[in-house]
Amino acid sequence: MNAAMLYALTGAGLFALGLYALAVQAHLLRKIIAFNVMGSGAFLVLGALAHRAPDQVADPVPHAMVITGIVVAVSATAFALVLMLRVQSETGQPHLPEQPSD
Amino acid sequence: MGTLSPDSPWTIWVIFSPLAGAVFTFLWPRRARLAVPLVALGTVGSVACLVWQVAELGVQSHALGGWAAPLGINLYADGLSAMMLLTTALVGAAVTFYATEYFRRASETARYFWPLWLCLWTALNALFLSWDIFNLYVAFELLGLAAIALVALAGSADALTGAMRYLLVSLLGSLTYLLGVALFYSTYGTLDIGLLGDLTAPSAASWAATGLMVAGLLLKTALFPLHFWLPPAHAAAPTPVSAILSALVVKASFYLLLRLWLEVFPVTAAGLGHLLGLLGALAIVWGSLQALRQTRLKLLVAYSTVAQLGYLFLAFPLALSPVAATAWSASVFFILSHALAKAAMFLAAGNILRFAGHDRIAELGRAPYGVSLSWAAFGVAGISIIGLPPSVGFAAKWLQLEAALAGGQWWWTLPIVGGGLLATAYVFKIISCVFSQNGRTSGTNGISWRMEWTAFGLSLAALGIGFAAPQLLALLNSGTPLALHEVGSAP
Amino acid sequence: MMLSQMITIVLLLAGAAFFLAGTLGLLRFPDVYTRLHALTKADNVGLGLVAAGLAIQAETWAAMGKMALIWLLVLLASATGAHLVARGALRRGIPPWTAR
Amino acid sequence: MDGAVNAAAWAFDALLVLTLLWLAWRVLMGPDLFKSIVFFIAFGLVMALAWVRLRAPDVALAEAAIGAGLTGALFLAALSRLAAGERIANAKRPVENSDTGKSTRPHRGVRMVFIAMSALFFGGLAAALLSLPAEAPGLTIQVAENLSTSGVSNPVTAVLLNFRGYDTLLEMGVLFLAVVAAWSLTPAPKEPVSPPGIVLASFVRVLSPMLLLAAGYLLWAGTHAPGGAFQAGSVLAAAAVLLLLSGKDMKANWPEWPLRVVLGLGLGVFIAIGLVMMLIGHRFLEYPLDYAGDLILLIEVAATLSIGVTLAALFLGGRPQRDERK
Repeated sequence: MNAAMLYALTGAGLFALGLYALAVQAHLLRKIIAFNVMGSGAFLVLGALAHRAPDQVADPVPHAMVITGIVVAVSATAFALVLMLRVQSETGQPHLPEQPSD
Repeated sequence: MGTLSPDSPWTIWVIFSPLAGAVFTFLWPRRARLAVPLVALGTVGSVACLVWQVAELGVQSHALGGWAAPLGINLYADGLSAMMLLTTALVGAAVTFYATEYFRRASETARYFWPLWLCLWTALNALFLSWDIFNLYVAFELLGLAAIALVALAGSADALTGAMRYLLVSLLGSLTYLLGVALFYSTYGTLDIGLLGDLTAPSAASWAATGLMVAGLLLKTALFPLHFWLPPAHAAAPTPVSAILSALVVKASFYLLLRLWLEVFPVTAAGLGHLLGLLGALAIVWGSLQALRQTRLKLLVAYSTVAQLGYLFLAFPLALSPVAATAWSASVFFILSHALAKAAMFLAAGNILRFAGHDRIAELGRAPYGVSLSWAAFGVAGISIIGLPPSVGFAAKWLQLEAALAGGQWWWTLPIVGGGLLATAYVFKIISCVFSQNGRTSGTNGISWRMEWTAFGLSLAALGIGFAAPQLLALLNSGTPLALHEVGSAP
Repeated sequence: MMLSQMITIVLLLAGAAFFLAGTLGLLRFPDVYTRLHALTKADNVGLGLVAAGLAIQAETWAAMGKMALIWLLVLLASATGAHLVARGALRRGIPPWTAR
Repeated sequence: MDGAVNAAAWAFDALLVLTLLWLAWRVLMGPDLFKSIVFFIAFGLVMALAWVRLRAPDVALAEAAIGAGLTGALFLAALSRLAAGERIANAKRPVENSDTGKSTRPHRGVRMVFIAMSALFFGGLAAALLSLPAEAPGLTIQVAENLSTSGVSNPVTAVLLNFRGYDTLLEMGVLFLAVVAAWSLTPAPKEPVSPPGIVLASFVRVLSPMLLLAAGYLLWAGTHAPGGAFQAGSVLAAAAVLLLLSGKDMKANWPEWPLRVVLGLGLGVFIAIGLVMMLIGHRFLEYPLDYAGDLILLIEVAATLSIGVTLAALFLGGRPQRDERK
């Protein structure tokens, strides 16, 4: 195992941690933060795997993809936060109500 | 079409007409009423030209920036893309026409409806044309954000919580999909769907990538039991948005799943295919039963979407036989049929809701007399949803039954026929309102002829386009998108 | 080993020692004001030493200038930051710690 | 000596990775939301360090500026707005509000199920990762071969603005859409801005021109070194956020229409250049060899402005309020 794989596994770990937090945390702000951690994990997997051959120049395509991903993530986060505040002002709480049983 | 040069890159215009429209309507909201019909006309015209190209000249592709794959991104249009674009254009044009009337009074909302809807149209078209799995991720985010913002446009507590739940699901789906993209790229060193299709072979990494992508896309397509987010979001959205979401947006992720299944995923898996079929069958039964239980009109229509989406997934097991192309064609026909019919139903339901001031089914008794054409639209669309001739819905079910019987998998006929019966039940539950006397309406909201005729026209289109089934089948097979994996698909 | 390298090593080690002291202070000091004191003062010196050590190794004057600029900016930013944190704490009525 | 360097690098990587995971845990599971956000910012900065270790300085810049800085600022702003909203809700209904959300965590058994599922997910993904071949089949060579005709010499910029320019165009679309969507939801909340005090005011006065300079430098450097429109745009946004936080009321100073033009500028210029290229006989977004560098710079300047203003507008959290006088 080399350093790139170490970072890739860390990325997978961050994704899994975020997934867990997404499932157990009810507060919407925490869910949105969890998405950001998961996103960082996915980007780390993408970027680290591009780097497996140690003495090569790093592949720029995944780097460009990660930059695109970071910008997309911040856009989605900003929108999600505004939506969260609207939910709070409309329902009085920053959580989603329990799903009506269907 | 004489002036049309055969090699014009209509793929580009299909994407950038609505995007330019989105920027324009954001900058000059007051000019939107003038610009939107032009933009819609331009987009529909470009789609028509592209469809003509695909039908007459075969597959159209465009290497963006002049860089061929794997370095660059290709746009690619074959019969399958053309069918999806055509469906989107038909429903999109109708909904645009409807929305100019629907949003006439609510000015602050209308201001943002147009750029959001045109962004969504852009995203759909971009998605149907993209031939690059990372580019598809970006298009997906564009689609998801636009769709969610449109749901939230209704502004009610239901709409906002529905939108929030939709957002969480959508982001989770995208991230899972992105992880799959990372695995594919690091295994095969390309993002191009065509090149990946040549390279993918069964391995731990490609299986994991397949699993991640399928999971993400199922979440976005709202396949049972991942459908929980769909009914609240679709029902609480403004009427034109409900129509767009149910008719088009969920189909986009199904399209991508179908595309990747046919082109990219290694050796189409028998087990996974059967699982998807089983979930589809459960979705038909569960969604229909839930629809029957609903007491609100829009929620009933939304649950019907959950049920109808189930049919699309029956193709996965049915295609594990020598008649794969028939099974896939059936699914594409279902997409077309359901898009038109469900858009008609939601628009009709929206008219009734606005006219009556509520959508409690039990109290809609007197509503029919004010908006009779909307009720007619509901009934005619119901024919397609149930799958009676001569609708495309019938053609789709017929193809599916044929695939089930010819492929020796008769047991799949049970959900197909049973779902039809259940659909009959819930459509009649609504229609019977016409004849009941206990109704309560505010009766003050007049519905303009445009809104009624749009719903009715769409329902007629769902019925009548069945007559064009042979031509559509020919278009669909341009570039043989459905036949590529027929050999490899046997277990 | 050249003299410049030796100087760099000494400077880096000294810088690290200041960072260590600052971190210890952050962890061990009793209230927000004393912690701020430990953090900003010690770390600014530490960073200055590290920057100086690296500047000696820099190949161009421009690179050296950038190191100096980094240090200056961090000085400014951490001074302002410390001020803001302390002011915020005072406004919220957190009393400064007094020995016994 | 080589062995020692290797071992040190290994130790550093291991430490970095453990720090990342620990920080992520504190971010996700810490009891206090404010601390979680502070930890998130630290997490972003350590992540930037990881990107440096992976020889991706462009990504490191983007992560530090956008991932840690701006996202962190967005979170903090949202948190204080949540608190303000809660105060309003409490004032309306003083009795029933005692639950601040801490009791909403699920039951222990449910949590165990989720832990097991996440662990399973990680296990499967890790197995797939470990099964990958040691050599990465990438596009490094293709990028290097075509770099000379791309108009820029930084490979990442070449990918972002030339080879895969269409991705970036759609991404500008996503940014544009985020503003439209945020504006459609709500007017920007009116927040009382406390006077900044002399220290902050003079700091901002020194820093904001330097940030402008840094943004310009990053933009220019992006053609041949790490940097580019996104990093420059986010520095620009940081300057705007700083000004907003120190009490500059830009909402009043900036009429809405020019603001909208700048928001749409990046996307508009990008589309226009793409279409013009197509109309003069090239492919969409295919730059003629002699003008590639200039065209990319033109797109990047427009994009930088748009990105900076977009991110700052998103920080405001809604559409500009109309003048009440009208």
